[in-house]
Amino acid sequence: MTLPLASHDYGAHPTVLPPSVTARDRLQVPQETRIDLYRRLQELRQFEKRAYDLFLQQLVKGTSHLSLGMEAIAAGFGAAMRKDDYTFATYRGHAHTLSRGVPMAPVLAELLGRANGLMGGKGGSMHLTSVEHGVMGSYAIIGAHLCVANGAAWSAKLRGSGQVAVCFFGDGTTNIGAFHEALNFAAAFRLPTVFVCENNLYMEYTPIRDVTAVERPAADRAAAYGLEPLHVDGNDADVMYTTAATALARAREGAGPVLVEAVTYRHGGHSRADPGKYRPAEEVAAWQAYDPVHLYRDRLTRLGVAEEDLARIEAEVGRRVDEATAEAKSGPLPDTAEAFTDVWADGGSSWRN
Amino acid sequence: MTLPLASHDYGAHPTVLPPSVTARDRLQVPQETRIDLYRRLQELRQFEKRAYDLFLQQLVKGTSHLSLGMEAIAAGFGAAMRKDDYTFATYRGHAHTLSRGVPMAPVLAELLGRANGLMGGKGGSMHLTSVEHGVMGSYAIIGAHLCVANGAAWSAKLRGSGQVAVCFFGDGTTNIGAFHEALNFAAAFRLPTVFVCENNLYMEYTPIRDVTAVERPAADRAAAYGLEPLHVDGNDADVMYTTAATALARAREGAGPVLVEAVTYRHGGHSRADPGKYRPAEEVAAWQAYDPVHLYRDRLTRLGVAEEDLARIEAEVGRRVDEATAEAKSGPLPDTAEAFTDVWADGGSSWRN
Amino acid sequence: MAELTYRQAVARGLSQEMDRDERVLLLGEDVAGAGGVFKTTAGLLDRFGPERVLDTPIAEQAILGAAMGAAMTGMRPVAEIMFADFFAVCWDIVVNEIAKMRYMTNGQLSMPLVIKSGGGGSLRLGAQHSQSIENWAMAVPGLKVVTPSTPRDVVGLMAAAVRCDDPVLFFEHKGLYAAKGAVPDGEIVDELGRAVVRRPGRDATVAALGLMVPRALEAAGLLATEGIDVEVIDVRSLVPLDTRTLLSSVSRTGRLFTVEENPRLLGWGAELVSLAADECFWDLETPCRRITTPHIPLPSADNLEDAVLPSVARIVEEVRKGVHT
Amino acid sequence: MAELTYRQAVARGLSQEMDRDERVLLLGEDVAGAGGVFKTTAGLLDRFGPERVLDTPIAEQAILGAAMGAAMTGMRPVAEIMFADFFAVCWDIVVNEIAKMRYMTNGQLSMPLVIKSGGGGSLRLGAQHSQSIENWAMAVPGLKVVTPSTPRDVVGLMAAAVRCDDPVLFFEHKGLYAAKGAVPDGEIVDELGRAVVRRPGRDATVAALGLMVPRALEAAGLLATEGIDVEVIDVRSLVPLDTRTLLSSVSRTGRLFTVEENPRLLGWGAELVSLAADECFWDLETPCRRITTPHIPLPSADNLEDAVLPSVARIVEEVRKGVHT
Ligand SMILES: Cc1ncc(C[n+]2csc(CCOP(=O)(O)OP(=O)(O)O)c2C)c(N)n1
Ligand SMILES: Cc1ncc(C[n+]2csc(CCOP(=O)(O)OP(=O)(O)O)c2C)c(N)n1
Ligand SMILES: [Mg+2]
Ligand SMILES: [Mg+2]
Repeated sequence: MTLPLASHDYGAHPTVLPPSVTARDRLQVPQETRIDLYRRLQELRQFEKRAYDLFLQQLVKGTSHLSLGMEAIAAGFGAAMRKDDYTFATYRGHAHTLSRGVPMAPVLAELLGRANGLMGGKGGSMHLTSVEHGVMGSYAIIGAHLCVANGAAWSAKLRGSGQVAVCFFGDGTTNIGAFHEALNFAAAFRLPTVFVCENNLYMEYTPIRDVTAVERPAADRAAAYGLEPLHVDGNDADVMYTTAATALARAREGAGPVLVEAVTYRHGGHSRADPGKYRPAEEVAAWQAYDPVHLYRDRLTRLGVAEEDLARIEAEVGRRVDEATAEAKSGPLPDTAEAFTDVWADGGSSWRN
Repeated sequence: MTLPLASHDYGAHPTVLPPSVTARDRLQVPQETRIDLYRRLQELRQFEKRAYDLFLQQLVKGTSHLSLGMEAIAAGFGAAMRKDDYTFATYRGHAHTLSRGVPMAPVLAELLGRANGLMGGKGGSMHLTSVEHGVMGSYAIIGAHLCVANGAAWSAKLRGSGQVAVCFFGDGTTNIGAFHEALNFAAAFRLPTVFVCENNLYMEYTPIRDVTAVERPAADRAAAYGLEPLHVDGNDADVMYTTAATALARAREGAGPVLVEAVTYRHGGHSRADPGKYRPAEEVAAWQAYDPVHLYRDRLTRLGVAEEDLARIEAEVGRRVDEATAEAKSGPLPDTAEAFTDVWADGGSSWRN
Repeated sequence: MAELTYRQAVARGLSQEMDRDERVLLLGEDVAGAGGVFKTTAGLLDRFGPERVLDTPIAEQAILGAAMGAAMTGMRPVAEIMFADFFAVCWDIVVNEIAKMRYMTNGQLSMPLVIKSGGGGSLRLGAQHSQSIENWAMAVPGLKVVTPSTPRDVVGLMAAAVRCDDPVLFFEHKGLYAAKGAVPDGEIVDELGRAVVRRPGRDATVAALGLMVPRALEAAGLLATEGIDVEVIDVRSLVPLDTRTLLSSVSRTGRLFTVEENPRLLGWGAELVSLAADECFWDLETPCRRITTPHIPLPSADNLEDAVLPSVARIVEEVRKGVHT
Repeated sequence: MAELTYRQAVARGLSQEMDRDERVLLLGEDVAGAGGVFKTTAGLLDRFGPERVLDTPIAEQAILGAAMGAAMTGMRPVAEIMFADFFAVCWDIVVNEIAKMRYMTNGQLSMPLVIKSGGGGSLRLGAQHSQSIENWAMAVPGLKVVTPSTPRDVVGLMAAAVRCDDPVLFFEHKGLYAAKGAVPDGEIVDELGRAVVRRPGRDATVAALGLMVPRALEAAGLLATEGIDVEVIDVRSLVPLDTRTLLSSVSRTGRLFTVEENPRLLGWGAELVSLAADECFWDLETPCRRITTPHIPLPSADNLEDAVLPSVARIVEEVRKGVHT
């Protein structure tokens, strides 16, 4: 991956130019996995676009953070993870949730604040959780969930279950204390935690480079925990799939944690309110041109997948997104009594006798 | 420095064997500085011994954490720092406080909880502070003061004062989140902060090695902040003095922060209540044999300082410790009205009108 | 006199103080280039430059540590903690260091700093981005705590906070950022520790903070039509607490209601009620009542959030019921 | 029946539960090899092995994160935060994650964990190692909060905490570690949310917690000689709160005094007084009074610390004065 520098108001920042991705056509990924990866990319892409549309229609409440442009990471890990592995996501967690097999309708319904939402409307976009699918929560305060993922990994190790805990977080998260505590803890106790930094070059509005002592915010910290630096192209689903498969295998066999830095870019702003104007137009354009969905479609075409097969997948996904939208929209508002349930294990919220 | 491994109950840990220290006789340290360093070593040693005696006499209240065996670091930095530089110390801060020129009597009186104590009895052993001498506080909760030191460094930079903030902390502190936040912050903004890790191989009772992903808890993290690893012999006052002088000069001229790891050992337990029995006898013995005070005395003798000059320094310091003890003991208890002062800038503690 | 939004008033207040005193600095995540994620610091980078207005890494301990160290050595920093909920990641620096340092050092160190933060609910942001935590801060000796409810007060209290030699936690209410109000021209400086009677009344004292102030006022208007004449006090400052204004009102009306956004247990109203139950004991005609969010985390769905935050309707109902006890 | 110290009782309680349920784990700084810096976990490493008893780095966020993640996935961890003051360095995981996760996920995740910690003053450890912060925890929905005052209760409440499917903050009082008391043989399991009347009385209710319980009892003994018959209630559990026992006592005696070690503002007593001032309003004969540490950080010198923590003499004086108001 070449990272020539472009400059803009905030300083100098790397822009990925399309590398010779054709060389990656030769990566050892089975054809059916590739089809699966493409389906996932489409799901994540089309879902997020729909979420954005619903936001424009003022149906999505609160905030939401989309993964448009970053889909290859969730697709690759989703395809490589074992059914009982654990996912720990952030507020930018739609893609990671869906990629574990959580149906779209309850996720959309949660964004709309409906009773048929994934958490009945009590969590919202930033806290998607589906324990049944191994999605152990989406965490909206930077840092904590890296430590929490370790706990699930520790428990898996004690139970000898072979499960791995995979924790996704952004570049900005590498500068907070909990990152350091979690990485050292995982390494010291050789926990099966895979830490995945989705480096999209920006925190909310500030470029990561302006406030970070090293060039590669995660990879350049790996050695501080006795780990290998893994710096990969987060826009290439095959790269992400093979990276995920290797990392998971290593963690699963007891070799301790893995730290992956996947470089990517978000097409839109940080959250619903942000048009993302602080980024230079050429930078955005360069990354739009290196779109993970298009890149992968081109590869599949080169590898002989028929245009009509690809189009069928796209159309199918589109239908499912439409159906999920209809289902979500038809959900009733939550009963207000629900606000008083599940504070405690007894199902209620009483703090007195 | 050779660090062969010794093993004990808790795992395998490095023991420093006396290196060929005679080679260090040739370090470029002026003779008068060497005399000054020796005086400081004696002050710190004799003071801490007295503090321990007073503890045995049940006159020292609360807790106290001694630096016996670790004096060379405070001596070296104390001698190299500019009068207006800032010191940020921990609960193990007697030596760093004294080495900035704070008189012994108020420090001892503070340990005794007397009105003539350095903070009038309101802070205690763990919070020694003398702003007048640049001692900007001793901090008893691990981590925070690394961040605070940055603030003083930032302010110095903005004021163009050329001051450097020096922050001392233990090996165990390198695993807490604030360490990471502070180091990155200092490096990102090129602050004149010198971070000094006093690696005495142990946290309270647990060897640092058992819970740390890397061998050298500070030096092996330097690269994560774009810094050079500096791993030095913390028991050699000349090494510490030259290390300090170089680090301070670099920070002062605007080259950004410096991270020093000084390897040392505490002769006693972690705090007053701890006999330190968890350490293997051979390890303790090896380090006792590598005592920073004896090592330095031997060097001065080799360099031609007369035995009687050394003895005079020792006796003089002894006298001053005795005088300080008498002065501290003669102090009255604080007036209980003092408990209600200095919560607020108006001198009082009222929260209502 | 200008009509400003609450969010504009924050920048106006900061600007006023940064103009006056070059030791005043501003640091936080996205406060410079982006002008703040809530746009409360818009324009300050251009006006005061990158030395005084600093975009930081996501590292709240580093941010507050830097503010503290700078305050100890001659500066007067204003640090932003983006959402009040995030105080939890740097609570140690706030409560164990900033709050206690002057005391522990017997007055050797001064801590003239402000920590500004957006708190409060009503924006459907869920349990981790909606908390009102003024009560957390009130419980810690050594911290001053203010929450303005109008654009004018934002300016005046910010100025007072910046000029104060003690650490002040300055809570902005996210639900008020878009609210507009008249702000007089020229310098505005309030005094910390002064509550304001927003509406005089004889039958009951209603003490409110932040977003609950407009709600309490609206409720008072409705209650007036029923013949219940309520005095609404904007508490504004929890520490120092204007017990003179508050308790004299309670003694006069014989009734106290607090309207609090925080969860029920140990909300700031518990302190006020405890004070009234002690010092106004003989004047009370009916039990003191706290109108609060129930003791639950905040849900995100709009109808659920509306159901649990104190609403105008709930205030009306509780006061009516309480007065007729 | 054995005579145990309070610190031994902690290990006994943990042992009882770890024996019973192999999902119970223990982690924290120096809890294994050293048996805890307060020796409250002595012998557990030998008995349960290094897989279940873990010495951690100094990284409180990592510790509580590990406990939380393990609790979410089938374990029942007990984590130690050495001094209660250190909760501030990991407060985010406690209040924003552990406390809210069940609610935010609509009941999908369970949080059966205990965080044990040594709190409280009287040991001359100064402002950063002496705090009583039960009130911080009480203010956060989703946390249960207990503080035992006797060795027997240490065992019973620890067992109840470990068996509870909700997160429990278990505050040990450092000033009581050396105190001895009789502990019955065999399994002891208490119920969370039960206060205990330690001394029945008719003239006033005195509610106390932790180290303040023995002091309140001693004060009650002295007051009895003056003809003031005080009921002393050991609150034990702040969440859930045994309002039945507490408020019925207040209604009966007509007077409430709280004895709190925390600083004055928003101590746990403010909640209790607010409840009493509302629900026992018509029964109160004199104002409710809170006997607390003043709103200051704790000083380290022995005579200063003694002057500010509620003492037996101060309790006697305040109750005497209050009863005769
Ligand atoms: C402790 C904390 N500080 C600040 C925030 C506000 N915040 C939310 S997302 C974000 C940027 C995160 O950047 P990054 O880690 O790169 O993730 P990205 O959003 O780019 O995926 C910030 C500062 C937060 N949620 N938590
Ligand atoms: C946040 C926090 N956690 C735990 C402690 C308790 N504690 C005090 S000193 C200490 C060991 C520190 O070890 P190290 O950093 O190596 O310093 P040393 O005492 O060896 O000089 C611990 C765990 C603390 N003070 N603060
Ligand atoms: Mg990012
Ligand atoms: Mg150490």
